[in-house]
Amino acid sequence: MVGVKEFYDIRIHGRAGQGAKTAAQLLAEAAIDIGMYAQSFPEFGAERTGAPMKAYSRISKDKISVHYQITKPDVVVVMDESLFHAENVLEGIKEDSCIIVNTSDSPDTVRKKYNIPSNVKVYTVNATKIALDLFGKNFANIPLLGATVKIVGIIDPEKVKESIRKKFIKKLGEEGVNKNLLAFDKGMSEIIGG
Amino acid sequence: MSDGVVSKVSVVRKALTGAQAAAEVMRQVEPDVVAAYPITPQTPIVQEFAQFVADGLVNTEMIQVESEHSALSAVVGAAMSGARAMTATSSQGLALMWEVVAIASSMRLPIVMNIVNRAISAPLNIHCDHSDAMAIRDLGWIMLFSENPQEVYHNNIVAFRIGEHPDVFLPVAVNQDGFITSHCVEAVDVFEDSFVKNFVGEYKAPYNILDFDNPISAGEWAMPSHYFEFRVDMKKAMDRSVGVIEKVFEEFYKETGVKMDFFEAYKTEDAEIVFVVMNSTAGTIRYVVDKLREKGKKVGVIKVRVYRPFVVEKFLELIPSAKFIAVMDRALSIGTTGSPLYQDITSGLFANKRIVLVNDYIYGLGGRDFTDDDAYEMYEHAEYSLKEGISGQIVYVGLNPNLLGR
Amino acid sequence: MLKVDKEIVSFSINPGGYAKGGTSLENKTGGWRSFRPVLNKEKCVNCMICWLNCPDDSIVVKDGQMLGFDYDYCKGCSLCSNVCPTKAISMVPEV
Amino acid sequence: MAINLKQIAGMEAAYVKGHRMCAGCGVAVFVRELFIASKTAGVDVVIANATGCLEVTSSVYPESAWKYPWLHVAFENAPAAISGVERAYYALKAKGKIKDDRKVKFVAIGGDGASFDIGLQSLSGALERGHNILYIAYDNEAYMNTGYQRSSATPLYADTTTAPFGKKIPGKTQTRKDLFAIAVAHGIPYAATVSIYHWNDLITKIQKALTVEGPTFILSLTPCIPGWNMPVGDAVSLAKAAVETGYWPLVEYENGVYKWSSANPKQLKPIEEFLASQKRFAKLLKNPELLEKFKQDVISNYEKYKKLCGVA
Repeated sequence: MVGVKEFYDIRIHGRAGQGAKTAAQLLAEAAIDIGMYAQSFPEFGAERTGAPMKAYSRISKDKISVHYQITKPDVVVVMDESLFHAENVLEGIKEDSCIIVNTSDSPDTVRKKYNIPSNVKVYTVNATKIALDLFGKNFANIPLLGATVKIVGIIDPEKVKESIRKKFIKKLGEEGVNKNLLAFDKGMSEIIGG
Repeated sequence: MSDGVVSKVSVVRKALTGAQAAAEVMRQVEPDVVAAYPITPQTPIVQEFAQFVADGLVNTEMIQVESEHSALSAVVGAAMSGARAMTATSSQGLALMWEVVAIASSMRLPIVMNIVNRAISAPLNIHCDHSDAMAIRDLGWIMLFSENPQEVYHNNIVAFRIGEHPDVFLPVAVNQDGFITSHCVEAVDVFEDSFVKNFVGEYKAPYNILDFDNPISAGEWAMPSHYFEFRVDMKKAMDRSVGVIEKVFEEFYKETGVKMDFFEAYKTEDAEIVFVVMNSTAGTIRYVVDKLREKGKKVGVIKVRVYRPFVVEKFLELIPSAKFIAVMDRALSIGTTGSPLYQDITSGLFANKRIVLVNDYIYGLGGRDFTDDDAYEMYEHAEYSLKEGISGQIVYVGLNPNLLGR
Repeated sequence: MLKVDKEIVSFSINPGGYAKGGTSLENKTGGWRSFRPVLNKEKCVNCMICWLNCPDDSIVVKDGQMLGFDYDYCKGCSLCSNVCPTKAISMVPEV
Repeated sequence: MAINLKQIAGMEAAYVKGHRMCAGCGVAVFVRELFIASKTAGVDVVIANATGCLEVTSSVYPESAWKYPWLHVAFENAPAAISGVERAYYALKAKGKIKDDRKVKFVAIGGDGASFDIGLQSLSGALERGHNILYIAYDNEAYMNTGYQRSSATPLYADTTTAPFGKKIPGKTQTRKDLFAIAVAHGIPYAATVSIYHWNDLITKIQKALTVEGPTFILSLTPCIPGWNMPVGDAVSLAKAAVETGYWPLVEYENGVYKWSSANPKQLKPIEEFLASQKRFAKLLKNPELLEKFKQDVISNYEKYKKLCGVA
């Protein structure tokens, strides 16, 4: 586990419809479940499915009083490599920040490709492949959530899995939930870099 | 913010958005009638509640009306029938129902309405500011503002007790910031249903048009011989609400350990520079006040929880050392010296012969994000203004310099 | 001296402006009349068409008999006279 | 439920004297007949009244002419307001807070301005939602409360204060909006047109509209003395002429079927009998070309409804 801090500001870059908002929300719900404090909110525009968007999570051991978009993220999650071309995903990134990218490439390749500063940690996970193998569709948000939980470290993965169950059991049933839990585990175990 | 008093009430911590927090109270209170129309960013409140109705979790008649004007009209009809009735809206929806907003308070109907604050057109904008709520501030509604989903929850519970009190009988608007609060998931301590039900109590309508044996006519025409008195009578009810709010807050504190006040002061006792702010930005300012205090700055913040009635005497008690007040308005009054909150405060200062320097800081219009950096910048400006003796300035925070003309 | 806000506590009006039903009886509209209806008992067949059509409920009826007019409220519109099938009601100037 | 006038004459009025309607007002006659219908049908009513003549003149604080529960909110929202009252009634009944078991119909009433124009959306919404309401449009063919301005119910070439008959523009140049057709298009179970002269037909129809479950609709022609600019005391006889000349066809619509009322004339009288005493048509009557167009409009509407009713 990498998590050492008392709080994390997490910014997820995705495209509308990819489930970034759901992932951010599941993170916050799980944190609240274990007695921590959290916020999660999406950024809204006039854009529809496919447009680049951001979702945010603040996770903290103390009460959170601020209310604004995350401008200096501790963790940036990039749900789709093409977003590097669409948005400045590195905006506001700090020395001790880290970035988690959904790609088939290695962290080193990603760092070189996008000129990521050396003091920013780069992690990669092929969440798309995990999703395609399990669901036959690119539902990358759950494996990425697993990867993020592993990196952030201060949230109990089991709690996140409970949140996933609660959220999806009505819609997806037992089998669907189990697939998502498996996707989550795979995200946790397959993330590399640092 | 519980400080010492242990809640007698059992509490479950839930991850809820501000919209869900409002819907949660609606579930617990089970109003007789809810009429609503979808509008961003209010929609999740009525969606959530519609699901409660569909699932049979509440015993409420829900009317899916064809406009906000009809939403509040139906709610007025229901309230006049002795029912506890609610609605929710935002921005253009509130603008469309404005006519009925005035009627609801003038007919003295204790309706509770959630307003998810959003900018008004044009240009079309769905994001947060307080222009919508400010346009109804003089219409006789009690107006509560909420910093976060937790406060949305608390405000909604006390709203019934305040509005429905026989000394008051006025509608209550519970405000929260569009998206920033309405769509933000946070930890909310939810009371057990039975507590909320008991605290809110049964609604006893003051007048009821469904009494066939003693029929009344409601919504009469008043000639110049009577209209004036009706307006002043409504103002008197608003005045009486101050005492009622004090009592309800006190009782709420005793039962739950949750403290609420008209103005919630933070580190203002010795503060020379005091920010005044409403809704979600209050927390950001408190965070920045802490940082500035670490640097030895004498700064504090007052959050306006109860905007109507605006009891300026209570405000003045909280700023004994203030030399400069930085009023933060998330709305822009066009054609006068300052925006709504600034006007409320400066007129109160002047009338009470209290001379303090004041600037009006306009921020966050149309959802322009207001960050900690913006707050530091604003503080610098306030500090400079105090040093130079500057007052009465309208200052914009977060304007895009690239868009400024020459 | 004018009263200041703080000296005023309340008013003897119904909050919200509701009224008790049926109280417009207080407002006698007979003064509106410039012509008054007069009944010719001999022509009247008690068909009650006048009673039905009187906008001001000012036809006095008892046990199926047309007795005359309630001049406290009758506005003198002559509708009764116009609808009367036997021409039993005539309009005469008020004096 | 046929009415024997002799038996009911003298019954207590539910809309009492002392109101401030014009002397000889057709709307006041209509309201009398409405309450005869509700009392004889054994149905109690709650009334939501749109802003307008009827509302203003009946509710001057601290008095009220209404002996039934009555509510006024604004001009354009009586259907929405009555929707709230109706849902509140059933909600409170379900919770045991209202205990009586009287038969109740929730009635919204408005003039043509409130019904055809500013409140059409609210009316449409209420009819679509299927409330147990009766909506009554008392149609005097213009905004009479504010001084005889044109509405979408104003007939062709009528002289009104906002569409005056001038040298260049001959009054209103558009035909009346067919609100009856709009109401029926909502798939409601019952709708009817009525006229205050034909009281038996009117009362029977309102009794039905009050007893049929769900949203029902009544459109009533109610002559306005100052607005139509006609002799005081002629309200009822002009309502009669409107039917006899085919200007105002009396029809019913029940569960998808149109019915031609027996009170319609066997043979139409000349339209001039309806127009002659109304000064709003004085200039039209002097213009044979426009008068011909007016007649064609009346006849085409009359024939349209005859055809819908399957009458040859």
